[in-house]
Amino acid sequence: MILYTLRRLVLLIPMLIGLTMIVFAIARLLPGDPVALAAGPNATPDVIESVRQEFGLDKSLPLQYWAYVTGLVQGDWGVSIFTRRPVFEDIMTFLPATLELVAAAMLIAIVLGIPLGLAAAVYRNGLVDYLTRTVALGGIAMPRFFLGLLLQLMFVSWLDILPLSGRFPLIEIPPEGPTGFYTIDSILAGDWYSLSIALQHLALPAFAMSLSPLATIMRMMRASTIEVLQQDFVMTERALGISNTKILFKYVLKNAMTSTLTVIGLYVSWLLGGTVLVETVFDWPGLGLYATQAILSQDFMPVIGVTLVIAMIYLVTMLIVDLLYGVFNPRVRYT
Amino acid sequence: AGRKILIMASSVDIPNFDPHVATGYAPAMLFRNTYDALVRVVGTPPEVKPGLAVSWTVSEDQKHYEFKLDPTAKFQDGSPVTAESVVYSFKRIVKLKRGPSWMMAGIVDADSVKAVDAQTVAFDLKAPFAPFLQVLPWMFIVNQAVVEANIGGDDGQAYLMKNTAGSGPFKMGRVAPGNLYEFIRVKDDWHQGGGNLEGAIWKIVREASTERMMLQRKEANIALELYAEDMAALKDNPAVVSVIEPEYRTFSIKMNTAKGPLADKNLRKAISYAFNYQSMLDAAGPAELMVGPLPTGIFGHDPSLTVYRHDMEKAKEYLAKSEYKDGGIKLSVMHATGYENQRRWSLLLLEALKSLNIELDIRPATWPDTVAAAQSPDTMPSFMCLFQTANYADPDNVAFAAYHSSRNGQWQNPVYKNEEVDKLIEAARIEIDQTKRAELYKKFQELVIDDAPDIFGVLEKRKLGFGANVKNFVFTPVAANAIELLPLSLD
Amino acid sequence: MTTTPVTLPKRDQSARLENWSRAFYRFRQSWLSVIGLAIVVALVLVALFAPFIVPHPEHVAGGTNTSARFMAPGADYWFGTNALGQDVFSLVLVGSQVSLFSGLAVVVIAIVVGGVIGAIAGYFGGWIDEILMRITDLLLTIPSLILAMAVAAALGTGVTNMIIAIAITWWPAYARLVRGEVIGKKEEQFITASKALGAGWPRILGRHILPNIMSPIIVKASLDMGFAVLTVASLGFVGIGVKAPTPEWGTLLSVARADMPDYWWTAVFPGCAIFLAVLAFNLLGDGLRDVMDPKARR
Amino acid sequence: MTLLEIKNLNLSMRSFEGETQILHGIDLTVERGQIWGMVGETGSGKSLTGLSVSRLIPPATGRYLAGSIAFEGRDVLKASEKDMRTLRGRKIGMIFQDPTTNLNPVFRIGTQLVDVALHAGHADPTVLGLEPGASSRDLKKAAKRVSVEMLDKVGIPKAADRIHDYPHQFSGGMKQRVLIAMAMIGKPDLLIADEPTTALDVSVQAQILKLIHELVAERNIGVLMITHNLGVVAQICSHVAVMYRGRILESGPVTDVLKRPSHVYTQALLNSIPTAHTRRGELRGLGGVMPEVQ
Amino acid sequence: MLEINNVSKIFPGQRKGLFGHTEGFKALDDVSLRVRKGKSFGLVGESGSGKTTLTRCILRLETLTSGNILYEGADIGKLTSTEMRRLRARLQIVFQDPYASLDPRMTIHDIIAEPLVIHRDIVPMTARQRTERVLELLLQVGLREEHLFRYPHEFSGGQRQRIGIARALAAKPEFLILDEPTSALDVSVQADVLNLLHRLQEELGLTYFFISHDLGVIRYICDEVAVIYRGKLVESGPVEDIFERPANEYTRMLLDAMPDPDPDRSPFRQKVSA
Ligand SMILES: Nc1ncnc2c1ncn2[C@@H]1O[C@H](COP(=O)(O)OP(=O)(O)OP(=O)(O)O)[C@@H](O)[C@H]1O
Ligand SMILES: Nc1ncnc2c1ncn2[C@@H]1O[C@H](COP(=O)(O)OP(=O)(O)OP(=O)(O)O)[C@@H](O)[C@H]1O
Ligand SMILES: [Mg+2]
Ligand SMILES: [Mg+2]
Ligand code: NI
Repeated sequence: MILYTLRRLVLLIPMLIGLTMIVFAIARLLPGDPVALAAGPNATPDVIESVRQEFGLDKSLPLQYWAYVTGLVQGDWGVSIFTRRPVFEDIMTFLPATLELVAAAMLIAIVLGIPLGLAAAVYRNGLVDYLTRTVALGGIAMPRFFLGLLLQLMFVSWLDILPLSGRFPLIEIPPEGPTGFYTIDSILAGDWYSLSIALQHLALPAFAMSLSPLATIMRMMRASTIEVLQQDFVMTERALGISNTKILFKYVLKNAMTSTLTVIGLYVSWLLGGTVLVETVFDWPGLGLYATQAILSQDFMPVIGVTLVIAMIYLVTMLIVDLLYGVFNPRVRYT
Repeated sequence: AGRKILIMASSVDIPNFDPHVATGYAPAMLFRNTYDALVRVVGTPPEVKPGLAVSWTVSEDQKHYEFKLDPTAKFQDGSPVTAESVVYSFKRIVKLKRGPSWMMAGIVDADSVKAVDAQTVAFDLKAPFAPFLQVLPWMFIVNQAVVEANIGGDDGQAYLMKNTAGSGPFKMGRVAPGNLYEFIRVKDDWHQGGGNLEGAIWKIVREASTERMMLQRKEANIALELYAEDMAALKDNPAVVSVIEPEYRTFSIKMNTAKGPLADKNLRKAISYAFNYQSMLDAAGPAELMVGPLPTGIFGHDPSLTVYRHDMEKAKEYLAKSEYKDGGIKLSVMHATGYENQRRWSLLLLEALKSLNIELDIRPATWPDTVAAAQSPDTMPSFMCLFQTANYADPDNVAFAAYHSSRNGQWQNPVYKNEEVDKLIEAARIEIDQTKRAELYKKFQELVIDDAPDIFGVLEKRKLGFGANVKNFVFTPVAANAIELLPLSLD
Repeated sequence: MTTTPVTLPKRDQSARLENWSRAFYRFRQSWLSVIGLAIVVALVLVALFAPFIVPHPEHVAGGTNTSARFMAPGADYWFGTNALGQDVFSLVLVGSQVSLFSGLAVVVIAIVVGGVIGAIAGYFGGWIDEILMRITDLLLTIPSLILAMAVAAALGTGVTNMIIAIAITWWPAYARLVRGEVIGKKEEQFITASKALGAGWPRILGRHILPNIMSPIIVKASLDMGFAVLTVASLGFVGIGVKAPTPEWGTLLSVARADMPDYWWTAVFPGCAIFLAVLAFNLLGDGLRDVMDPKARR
Repeated sequence: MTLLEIKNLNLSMRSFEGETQILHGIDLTVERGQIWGMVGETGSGKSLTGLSVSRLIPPATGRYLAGSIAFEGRDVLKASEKDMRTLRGRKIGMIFQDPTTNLNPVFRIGTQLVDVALHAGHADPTVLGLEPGASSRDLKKAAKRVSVEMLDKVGIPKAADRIHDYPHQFSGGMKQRVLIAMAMIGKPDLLIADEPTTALDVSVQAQILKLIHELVAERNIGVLMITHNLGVVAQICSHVAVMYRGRILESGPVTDVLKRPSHVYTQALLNSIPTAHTRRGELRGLGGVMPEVQ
Repeated sequence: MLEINNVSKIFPGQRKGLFGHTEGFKALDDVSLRVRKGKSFGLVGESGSGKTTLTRCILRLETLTSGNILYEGADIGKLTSTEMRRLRARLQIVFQDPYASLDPRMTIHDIIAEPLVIHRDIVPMTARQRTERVLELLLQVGLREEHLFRYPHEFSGGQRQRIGIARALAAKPEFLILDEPTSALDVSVQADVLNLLHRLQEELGLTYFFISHDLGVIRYICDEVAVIYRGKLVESGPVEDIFERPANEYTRMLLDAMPDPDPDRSPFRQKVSA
């Protein structure tokens, strides 16, 4: 298993090289010229030219790529042409916010989705089934930004029980810690007040974001549970007197988890790449906003950097998912 | 809650703190509060007030200026503000050729500024320049010692990008790019008067509706980018004060006068007549229609000019005179992605063109695309939607930036070129006699209107929302949302 | 061996009919699916006939009426009017065209591209599989919204480009799905049987494997129809969607978000339309899954 | 007391075509020490009869129109689900046809065995060789021990090690034996085995038959074995019932039925078996003999 | 007619570590046998002993590790793909699992007609003629006209088995491989199938390669028989010889384990009554 993990990690390298090439090509072949904008309005042509040189954009594409990759190897992810801040630094400030949001959303989705899916499968075509499916489908069917706005109207404007936006009250100092997750950092610091504040801020965006994975996990769970429930061994287990709860939560659950795991893995990357809308509505200072801003202003380096980070997280998630397959299914061999 | 911290909600980031490099109103807000300039502008119409300089003299020919610095003025590190630093700052602006340098291009160069003594600075202009004092508030003075200590290979650009070295009443606190910027009132500050603010936060908020809700919930004290619909919603809220003021910000639809069908003046006129200005005004929210190329109320503007208004008969008449008698062509318009009003006006343009049997392709474009498209007549679409904000309260700002042919290729004036117009702008620029100057601008306006290079649109009023507890705000129509914090107080 | 003269039987329709009735029976088991089907049919009809039935066709073409801005829903304007005085009802009705059409186009393109690549990779295996799947993986790792935005930025905005942009990010999922199914199916006995009979790979892939893996694809496609409508809406939200004046639900909604809550009707009706469409396709997909699932015991 | 008494069992199953009656008045009595064979046409209802004894047909699909199934005098069809749980595994053991699909693929053999043993032990600790009222820790220990013993008994070599294996690491015959062990671990009084040896080759089949036979001899339990291999019936069963289209055509001691079949269908079945003496082309089959059923 | 010479088949092991492989699995080990025209050849053996693998090798669905297979003197392994296709028209197989080998989404008509469609260059027919041929086959195997447009799942195991046989016969082959064609059937249906096969052999002169677990069936239908154990051929010869005078230990064990349908000869009987 260690060998397998190592081999997978080694295989990541060619993947990442391919990835940088594709993303680089995409980013650089876009029309439009950010240099004129970066130089500022009223910049004279020679200033524009000097900015162009400063960022090496006057060189040929392969040369630019080579410069980028050699920089990358040394930990230099390039510099934003607009803010001139190092991309890596920026990503590191935005990433924890996004990760915290995604993690919270996934947590909600998993913790609610799996039991609801099980319940829907057990009471198939019954009231519980219809109810959970309708609610879940409702969650999927709502555009996320619209859902976000509605949630804000409801919980903030009318009920006034949750904060409107952001990660932490503006005039207070957020908890600091090694993870950059306000929730975890405040737990680590034993700061329960900060924790409750952070959780309040997290609640709405995480919920808005969790609905679609929640629904998918739930339906996946429902489908695979139904399938597992029809397997012969369930009949055997029942015939030999094992209680229904035990069959469901021990024997069926583990079988049904495999396909659900794949979905969970895929959703992590999907959420990471799709936080923009929720982040916009809730002013969540995360990677999605950073990336969107960069794309709209054709700021190459951040776009490439964000893509790389997300791709790496995706690849690692998939590796973890694959390793977890083995936990849930002994027939999977790490070869 | 006892702390007097003012929160401003805005959608615009502050990517660069260097006052000689960055532009835009969000950086301008930062500069206005962390740096000082020789003078300030306040009120409507904008009046020049002392800043670092307590007094100044102007020579007869308006080419020689002398400023006396406030002896109490000191930088945030405690060192006094000297004439040396002022000279250093101006030299840096001229050298870098970025940020505000264009405003005094050809007027001030490296050897125009001299320190007469520690407290006196003298300027020798290359040519008389009427709006000189209006330009000065944007020339911020940096602390020479600090910059020199962090000079690097780029005149301290790398350092000043993330640090401030000014004499302003506020210094930077927390900085979270893309999220918030905190300003902290400097202790033992030399500025006189001022409100009770202990600090302020510039919070980046993407959605206007969120800005509004923050204001309603008192999570923000000032909302800077509100739509007309937001203002309507806030109207009856006792906790919110709406500020709706005219300012020198024009919206016009530029036409590609150099290439394609719109090079035909008659067609341009036909379109100018076909456009429904009233609908534009309706859709714009609080605004007034432009009368000619200059913003209403600015020096030299002539409110009695005859301009294009919706008139289908005339439109048909001019269309008949043009090469495209029956329309039947397809034009394109570019507007900024995500600007709702620009999208609406593009739709109005579509409607107008349809009445002339002309098709229109509406292309939302990102700002870099717009800037890039403006670089040549070949890439410029038939129409381009543009807002322009006056940086200084002088007609020269708009006239030079938007209609002088030397600016071709810049987004403010991608293609328009008329030698007569150029001459008028240049003459007005160095004219000292105010009546003569007004005369020149009147001519200029008439000429441009006749040329119809733009569809002169609206002057949108500045729409700001204030919490009722914010006191002492005075509206200034230049860079109106670059709020000066010093005078403000919170109840 | 005797060759008795035979009379050709009439094609036994009853067997086919029975199959259909069987499928429909399973479908009917869940009334949610029936509702889904009904809504989808209704939406398709609306999309087809919208241009002929809308009360204000001129607004659909970009016409405005600023003297009637922000009228609340009423007898004249069933869904009210927007900031330009356009009839929201007309816009929403015609908006269904783009939303449904582009959803369909995206899904079809994704299925065709992903299906072909996945089928080839799965069937031939080996290095062909390896190469095709690594490319697929690469595209999967690039965040789809970012890719779509980049494509839209590169090709410009507009319905066609938007469809291409979304399809580019979607086909890998189908490629993976189809590949997995093909790998599963190609080891089945009846494939071997057909091979033993002498069938070549095009016949095996086309005649035997593809019909047998259609059900997960159709199910996914019906669910994706819903997601496509949402994605189109999302792209509209970040401003790279459909060109004005063509009405499209997502753009209508995103443009109207500033009007909330005072002029709620400009946002709520397009929002409801999206909600309804996505819901309907998902319900339909669930129903289809039940119909196509041979393991469904009832 | 009679171990199992099925009386006039009528069962109908629901499907999309509507409800069809599958079992038409099944009567069957199994005493201790008897091994009943159940043979018959495919789809005649043998498996459903077996499942009915443990009441494992989901109420949504199956409906009992009439009849009763008495296990040691208690009517299974009227018992509560809780009572049924005490019967299943503990009193009635079941072996299903296909060894591969009937073992949970993602759990160790041991886990599955121990759970069944625990279930039986909770109801009656003596099954695991403990005093009544034993602590749950003791129960767990005992369950583990008994599981290993049982595996050993069904002939799995090195049972203490193999208990940690997963089903896929076992061959078909071994898995079949695991299933048998699971069915027997609760020391049931009735064993229902549904085609336990189909798909096995004759030598493995012989081993398993031997094991079942030994159990009956040892513990005096009753067995109901469903199969379509008349050879198997002839070898191991004491009694046999012949089913056709949901009815029992005839039943009785094996020697009577197989030697002197009274029903044409039974005769036809027996004629269908090729023997060493059957000449090619002369195998009779049903040969158009179709017992009339209404 | 069919000659199998020293055939071995090793399935590659699974990948292990970065480059290594586990040891391969030897499914067939030096198997040689001959099938004569117009006769039935039986193959018996433990489950997993390589019987199905051998049939797959004959049809070139697996590549041989070593050895060769000659069909009427031509080496199957050396045929071009066109020649192989031609050969497949003459050499047909009925698969072990009747249900799995029928495409669930094709009608019976399409399934039986498939060889005719694939080999339309060899057996040119119009669509109408094909349908006639299918119908003829259907009647031959004892199914009826109304079954023509049904799907496989609507048939019972025995019927499916017969569909498989009809398909195998469609292109008029000369050699038929039957892999446990009766394993899923109850004895009465099994008898019908066996009778059909016998009739066809007599009418059409077919050659059978017959695999079964059921020794009674082998004895009934075959002329010659071979016993395979763990991939190795342990014994082969005429049916009577093998059944009456088994030379090999494993063969003897198999014969002993054969359940006897006569209750009086049960090894358990006495104990039960005692
Ligand atoms: N879940 C079900 N729903 C509807 N009908 C069913 C169901 N299960 C079984 N049947 C029907 O009940 C009849 C008896 O099935 P059963 O499984 O008892 O047959 P069997 O005698 O065990 O046959 P085999 O020898 O093939 O195992 C069959 O005709 C079958 O079609
Ligand atoms: N593709 C494969 N890869 C690896 N091993 C295989 C493969 N196919 C078959 N085997 C192995 O080869 C051996 C022979 O298999 P085969 O299917 O020929 O057995 P068989 O004699 O037909 O058995 P049965 O009577 O159960 O049908 C088995 O042990 C099987 O596990
Ligand atoms: Mg059965
Ligand atoms: Mg086999
Ligand atoms: Ni004969």
